[in-house]
Amino acid sequence: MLTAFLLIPAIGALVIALLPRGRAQDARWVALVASGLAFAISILVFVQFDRDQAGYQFVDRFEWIRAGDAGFSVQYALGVDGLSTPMVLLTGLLSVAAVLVSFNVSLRPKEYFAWLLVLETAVAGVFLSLDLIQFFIFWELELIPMYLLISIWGSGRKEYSAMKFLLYTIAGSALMLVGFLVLGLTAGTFDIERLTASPPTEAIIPLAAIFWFILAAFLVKLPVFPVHTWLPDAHTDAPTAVSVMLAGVLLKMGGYGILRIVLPILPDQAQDFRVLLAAIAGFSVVYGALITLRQRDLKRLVAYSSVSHMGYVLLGIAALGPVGLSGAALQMFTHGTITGLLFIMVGLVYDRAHTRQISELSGLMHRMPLIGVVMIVAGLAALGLPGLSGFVAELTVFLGSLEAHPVATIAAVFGVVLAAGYILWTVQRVFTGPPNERWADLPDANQWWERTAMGAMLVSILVVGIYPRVLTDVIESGIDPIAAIVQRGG
Amino acid sequence: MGGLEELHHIAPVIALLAGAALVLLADLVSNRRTDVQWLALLALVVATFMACWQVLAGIAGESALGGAVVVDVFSLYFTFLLLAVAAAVVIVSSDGLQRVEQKGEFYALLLTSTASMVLLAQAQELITIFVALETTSIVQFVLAGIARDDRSSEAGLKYLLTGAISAAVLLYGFAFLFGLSGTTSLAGIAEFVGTGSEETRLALVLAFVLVAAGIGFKMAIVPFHAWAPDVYQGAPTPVTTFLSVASKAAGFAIVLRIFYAGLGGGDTFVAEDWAKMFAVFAALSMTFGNIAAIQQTDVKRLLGYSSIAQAGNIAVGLAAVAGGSTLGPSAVLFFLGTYAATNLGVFIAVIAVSKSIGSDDLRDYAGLLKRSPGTALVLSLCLLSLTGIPPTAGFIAKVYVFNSAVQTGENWLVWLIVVAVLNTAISAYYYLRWARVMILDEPRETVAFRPSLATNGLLMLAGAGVLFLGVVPTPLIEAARRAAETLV
Amino acid sequence: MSDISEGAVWAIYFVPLGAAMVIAALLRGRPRDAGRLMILAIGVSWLLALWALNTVHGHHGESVGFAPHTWMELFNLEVTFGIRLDGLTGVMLVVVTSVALLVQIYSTEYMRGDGGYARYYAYMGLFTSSMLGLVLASSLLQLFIYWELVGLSSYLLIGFWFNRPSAAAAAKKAFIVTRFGDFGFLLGVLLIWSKTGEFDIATINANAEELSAAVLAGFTLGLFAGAVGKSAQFPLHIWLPDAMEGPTPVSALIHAATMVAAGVYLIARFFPTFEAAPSEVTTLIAYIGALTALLAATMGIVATDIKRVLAYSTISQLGYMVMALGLGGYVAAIFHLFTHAFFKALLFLGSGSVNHATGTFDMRKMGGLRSSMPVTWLTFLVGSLSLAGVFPLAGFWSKDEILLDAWNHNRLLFGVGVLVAFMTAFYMFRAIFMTFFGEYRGGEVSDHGSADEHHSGPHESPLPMWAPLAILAVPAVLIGLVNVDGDFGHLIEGALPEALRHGHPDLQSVVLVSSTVAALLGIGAAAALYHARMPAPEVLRARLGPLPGVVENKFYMDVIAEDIIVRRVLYGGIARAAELFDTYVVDTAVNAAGRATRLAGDISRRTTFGQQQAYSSLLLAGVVAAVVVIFVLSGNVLER
Amino acid sequence: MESNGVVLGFYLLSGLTVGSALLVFVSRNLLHAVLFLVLSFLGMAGLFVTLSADFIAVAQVLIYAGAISVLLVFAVMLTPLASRDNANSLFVLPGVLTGLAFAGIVGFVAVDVTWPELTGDAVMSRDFATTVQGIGSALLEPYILAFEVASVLLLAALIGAILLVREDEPA
Amino acid sequence: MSVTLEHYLAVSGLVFGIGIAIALSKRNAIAVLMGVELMLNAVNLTFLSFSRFSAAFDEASAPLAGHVFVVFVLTVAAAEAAVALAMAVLVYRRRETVDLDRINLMRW
Repeated sequence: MLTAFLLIPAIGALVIALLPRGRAQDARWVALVASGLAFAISILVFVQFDRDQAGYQFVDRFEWIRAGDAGFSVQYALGVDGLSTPMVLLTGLLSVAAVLVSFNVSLRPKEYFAWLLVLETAVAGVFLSLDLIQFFIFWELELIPMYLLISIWGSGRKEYSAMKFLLYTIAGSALMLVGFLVLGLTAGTFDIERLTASPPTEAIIPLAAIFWFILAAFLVKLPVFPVHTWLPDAHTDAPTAVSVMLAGVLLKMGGYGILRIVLPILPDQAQDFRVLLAAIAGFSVVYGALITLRQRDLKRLVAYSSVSHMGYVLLGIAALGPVGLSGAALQMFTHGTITGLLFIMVGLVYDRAHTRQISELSGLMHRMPLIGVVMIVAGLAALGLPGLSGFVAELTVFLGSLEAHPVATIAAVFGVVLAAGYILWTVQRVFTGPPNERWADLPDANQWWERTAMGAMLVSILVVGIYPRVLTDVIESGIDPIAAIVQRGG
Repeated sequence: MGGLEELHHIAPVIALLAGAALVLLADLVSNRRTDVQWLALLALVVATFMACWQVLAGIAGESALGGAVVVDVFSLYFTFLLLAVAAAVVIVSSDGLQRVEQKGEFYALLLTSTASMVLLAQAQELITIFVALETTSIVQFVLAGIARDDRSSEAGLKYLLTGAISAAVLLYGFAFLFGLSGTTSLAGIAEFVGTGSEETRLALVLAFVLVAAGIGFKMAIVPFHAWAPDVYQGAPTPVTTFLSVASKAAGFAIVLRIFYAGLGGGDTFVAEDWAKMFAVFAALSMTFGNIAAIQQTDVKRLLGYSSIAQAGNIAVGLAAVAGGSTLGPSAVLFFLGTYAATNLGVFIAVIAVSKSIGSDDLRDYAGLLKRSPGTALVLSLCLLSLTGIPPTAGFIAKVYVFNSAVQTGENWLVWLIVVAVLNTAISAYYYLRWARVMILDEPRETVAFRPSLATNGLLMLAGAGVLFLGVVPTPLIEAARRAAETLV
Repeated sequence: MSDISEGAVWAIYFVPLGAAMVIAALLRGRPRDAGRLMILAIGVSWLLALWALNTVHGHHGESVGFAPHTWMELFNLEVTFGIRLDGLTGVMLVVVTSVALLVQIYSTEYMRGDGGYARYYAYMGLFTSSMLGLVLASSLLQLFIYWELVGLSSYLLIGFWFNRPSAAAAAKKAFIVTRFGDFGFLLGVLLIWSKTGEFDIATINANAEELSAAVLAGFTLGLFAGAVGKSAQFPLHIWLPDAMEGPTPVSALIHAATMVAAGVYLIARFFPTFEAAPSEVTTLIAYIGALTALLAATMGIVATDIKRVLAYSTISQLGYMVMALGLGGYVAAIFHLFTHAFFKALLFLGSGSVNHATGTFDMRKMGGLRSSMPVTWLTFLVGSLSLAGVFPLAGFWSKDEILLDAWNHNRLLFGVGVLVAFMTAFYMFRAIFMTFFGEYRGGEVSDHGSADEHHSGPHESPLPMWAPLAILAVPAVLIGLVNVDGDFGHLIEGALPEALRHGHPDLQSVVLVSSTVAALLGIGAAAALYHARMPAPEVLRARLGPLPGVVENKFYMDVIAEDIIVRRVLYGGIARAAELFDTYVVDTAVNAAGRATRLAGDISRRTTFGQQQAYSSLLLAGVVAAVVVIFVLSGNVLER
Repeated sequence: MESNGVVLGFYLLSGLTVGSALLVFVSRNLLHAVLFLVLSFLGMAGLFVTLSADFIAVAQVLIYAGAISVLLVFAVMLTPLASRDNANSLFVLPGVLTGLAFAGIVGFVAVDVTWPELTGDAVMSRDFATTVQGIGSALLEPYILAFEVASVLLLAALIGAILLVREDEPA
Repeated sequence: MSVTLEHYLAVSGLVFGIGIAIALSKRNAIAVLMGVELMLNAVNLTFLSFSRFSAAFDEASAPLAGHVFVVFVLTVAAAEAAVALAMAVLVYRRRETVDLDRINLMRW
């Protein structure tokens, strides 16, 4: 089943590639069907996931690269646990949304949708992989579609941004490979499950070095200060759907990686560096929020707010307790939907007004009430309003981390105040105030695909906000073993 | 000894040399250019059959001709590799050698060079190694200069002078090996090294450094690399292709043979010395090659630097030395296999583009995707492979070679790998910039073009190979592993 | 009457919420139906609230136990939703639903013709339910959630006329300023959970004694920070005057009777914990309350906008309540909250009625409305008297209880209280004289209502508007009597543990006298200045030098908060520094790394400069270097 | 190697070889340099004789002092416009230093290493009286392949050399 | 006083070094070749002196391998010289110089 989840978008991409030239516009339908099917599978996985059973489920596994005694056996191994199931669901949901909001792409649509689907496969692969090398493959695989999507269909300094994204990620993940290889040598396997079961106690290089090698890649991806500067550029110049995927899913690969690989395999090092991590996290939250306040471009604003919000993920992780870790996992999911939705809304505004400069926009609420309302809801979710999903996640993070890192947590809580500042101020400047004649002719979100995408995201935000047990039960089953390992380590 | 019945051990070599002679003869009688090409191809095919027959006949592992040569999995691995590369070069040379008049001589020399490289892979005795190596080299000097224009002749002269000095250096090393061990056979040398003492250590060190330098020139690793960009740029592109793939592979083959069969691999008291030497060379190569390539706009010169960097990557496998282990060599072999497919793809595309638009300037690749989608796609794929991004062969190769280094359990190798992976990030910049130019930039001219059928076919084959090895690497890894195991 | 069932209590909360949803989903095109539905829904809630109060009364104000329901469960983090129904809750339920009901009725007329009529009722429903949820909450986190939702509804309602930049700005300001308080509140929530693993209010209160002083101080200060924000205490009071940008019924409901009282309610809810906390905390609370009361009263004296006068008055009265809580006057505070809700709602609705007639809130443009708007005039007078604390109106009783607590515990604060009582009477009657006496000074064409009504000068508002005024006037007069013999106190003290129940205190004549005198003096002074004009206020003002200017500028608090702290320090200073740092240091470092690499590329490719012998030199030098290094490192050459 | 004559011969011939080699370096005229080179080759041949390598000595005279020198003279003559002076390039210093370093390293190694060396009578007993025959049979038996390949090499070099210098046929 | 292996090796080292110095510092390509020839000569001397002196040989005839090696070196040197000459002539024809300082069409 997971293989199907992985393959369906890839097959979709292939079908799109094979479409005759004249039917390029059909690419979007193929993409919709493919991502929709994948989404359906992800829902199925989520529903059927046995919350009471520990370990990985729906495992597909075979030996992929066999090199005899050469110490290089790589498996194709897919599986989900309580940590990856929400991520899979998120991937499915956001992919559909990304396809939907791209329905009006007219520049080279075939390639566009094909790459979008490849991106989905790559990201899904990261979340599903149970083998370090396989994980790394998917991790790198995601680069190509992202790079192309930004640099072809983006705007502004798109090539600079795409290259920046690419080099950052490659440089970050380069050392990760070293870490993986050393782990593989030490444990004699790249299997994450087996590595987790018996974490190495020593290696040929200091375990702390391995820890930072691997962590570096994830911190870049999250991203946190000071390795975040690729994010605003990439987001600003990326097309809407790509921003959605980037903020919604790709950033999560960083947090996911820490939870799935770094913590269970190197728990002692995590304990050693927890204070530093928390400091980075707390600083990122406040720093990101402060810079967000200053942004004049809507998309850049949302991008910087991501830096701030992903700091919560790291904070939750740095707490190293079950609640904090769960909070991090929750925050990954909720930030995915919330920021994804925010990017969709910004994209819709941009589609219509052809500007993202906050100073040029005003009183849009009159012309596009639906967009305005959804944007405000998303914004409120982002600033942690109860009843919406962001609150649950942030609260859990804070509850988990206060004891361990009071200063960082207080800083992070203050970040919430700042979030209220930049979000409400933005809403005030863009949507409220007297209507501007210049925007008098702009239509509201009037296409079914736009409404569907908005609706789906909104539902997920509301459902998790109102009834978080939908997610928390699953996440608890996933975090439980990780937390147990980490705490044993301490 | 020396009976004719042992000649089947070098059957592919003989087939190639006979082919070379026939090509020369045919060139005299036939006026049609394609005839000699077909003939050269035929010779390669026959040689391939011979090699297949060697496999099937089960003579692997036998040495012959007074212990001069051996047929083993290692030699067969390189035989097939070299024959494939030569065949590709023969095929593309109809597009890439517009400027060369003497086609017959070209093919004959190409076949001769291939033959001596195959022999090199089989050789296990210093004199044979030396003679085969020099045959290869001297023929390649001529090939580099074969276009006889300013650039080509300059490339030939530079290559020749560097090669001559390297040969002297190599020979000096051989002389010390010979003097110390009293034999020219690698097995005999291995015996000596295995029982070697500290008393002769310095001489041994001097010898292997000299040998490494003499062959390092072939592999184009820093600091023996400097000729490569000039020669790559100046030589006709098919020759560059041959140099960057076949000649480099032969260099690695003979280095492996000497250091493993002759110097006893990782089991001797000097093993760590030369392992660390290669590690330093590898680190220098990668760093220099990648950094110097960043600002290049001539694609052939860029590929020259790139090949230096890749040689560094491969040399990681040379540094990955551990007692009784053949991980390093198997990584080298596997990397060479994927590198051959990848670099062939790149060069074939360069040849196709160069023929159609008459330029090797990176900026003229702008918008290639619109002008020749197939070429652009395969070239991009190969560039990804050179960078080491999945799902291409280059990715698996890099991971495999890095892993082999880590698997030795030596922590200084881990730091070498750290250098290597950081270099990967640097290399991404120029490889992907090239891909970006092709895919994203607006073309200066919009005239579409299509490479010739043969070139196109090869291109697709290379692309498919790069992908195939990226997704199903196990067979080649297995082959490389078995080949490496025969070394010790 | 039997005890109320849990389902019915929940219904108090859910019915308005459901109605709001129905309106949002179905009735956007049918505004009148929306209004009727909401009135019906809140009416139901009101009836149920009365039932609940009755039930609580039957239990002598002690908690009627309902088991909580698990909302979220993660490891040791269990968040429950439940109902805590005791005297305090019962009273609050009735206050909220009663005022809300009347405000809804009032709004049918006040908001008539507004484009956002249905939206208004949806927001109102959302607010009412959130407020009820807040009151009902049995767990601290649940309370916090509704606390935030109340803030949201307040944000929406203040910014109801979002095309006015001032309204949008005020809404944002309200939300963000209260968020600063919530920052503390949330930290308190986090702290208490970290230390006890509990959210349940009753449990926290019961075990408060066992916590360390530091934790208690942190927790209570956190809660108090939340209360400071929501109840507009110094220094976070600055949002409330601006919040008057919202529709007047909203101000009546939210910024007078209910939401702003939530802060007081919060402290009262955790009264046992506060009592257990170090005395410095409660002292601080008392002084903050007193300070707020005093400052707000001074600002109320100079305000010219009738609604702002009421807003400052609200702040001031909330300061009273907070001060009372700080002094341990649990009953007094809640009692004052209770009475204040009615007469302040009355006053706000009255100002809305005035506005409806004149189209302005500026008292300088009013005057002489006594005759044209008799009901409004009379009810407003009743409300003002009650607020001023004139015997025997409601405000008298509750204010005296506070002053009594002050007298018993802290004479300085008692003095402040009396002074504030004087000022309260003064500014209220200043408002009355400016509004209802003298000549009509023209008003202004309303920018929202239907302007054609005003052509013939101001006249009385229609029935749906004055009827609620009239109805509210009744409790404004009489409700104070419920605690004359301590019944009310008994009821709400049921929510406290036995040890903290004090029973009904005896009135002290000195308190009665001083407060009454203060009120009368205030009224008299107002009459002298603004009715008899001797001396004329302008003259007095000139004598006082710069002081009135400072007060009129709200002690420059807004300037300090918005211009200096937010705009200069935060936005222009820290955030700008961070942005510049990001652009010019972090990102530049990254780009510089790229540039350095390219430079290295240029340098290193120039090492292959075409001279063959250089290449060979390199080759041979490489050999030499390798040999020497290996000799030295492994050959032990140097040691020989 | 006890005979003083041999010792004296070694030093004389070494001096000749090294001295002429130095003169090749120092000489201002390229043709003079070639002549000194020939002298050095001859000295080297003499050294070979002291090592009992009479066949190689003869071959050295024929091939190096004869053929290769002639080739070099031809080369010099065929490039008339190129500077005849044996000038130094930009890389004198690195060249000389590297050369010195090499000589130093080899000398150090020669002295430092305890070679598996024959001395005295053992050296004398190694009889190279029949080197020609020995070399001949070695070439035909163990080294037959190298021998054949060398022929290929010569042929290829021949073809290559012709290929490179052949005048272009008029198109 | 006797002449030993060390002496010969030292001479060979000297000649090799001089060869290197010439090959690296003469700007005429033909002079460079001369240097290379000296280097090869030095190698030959090494081979022959090892043949003469080394005790590593286990059988009587084996030392001749050094001689055989030298024969091949001579052969290769001749072939190399021929090709080098041709190359020099070719370059000279195109460029009218064999000055390595000036043969730098391809650089950077």
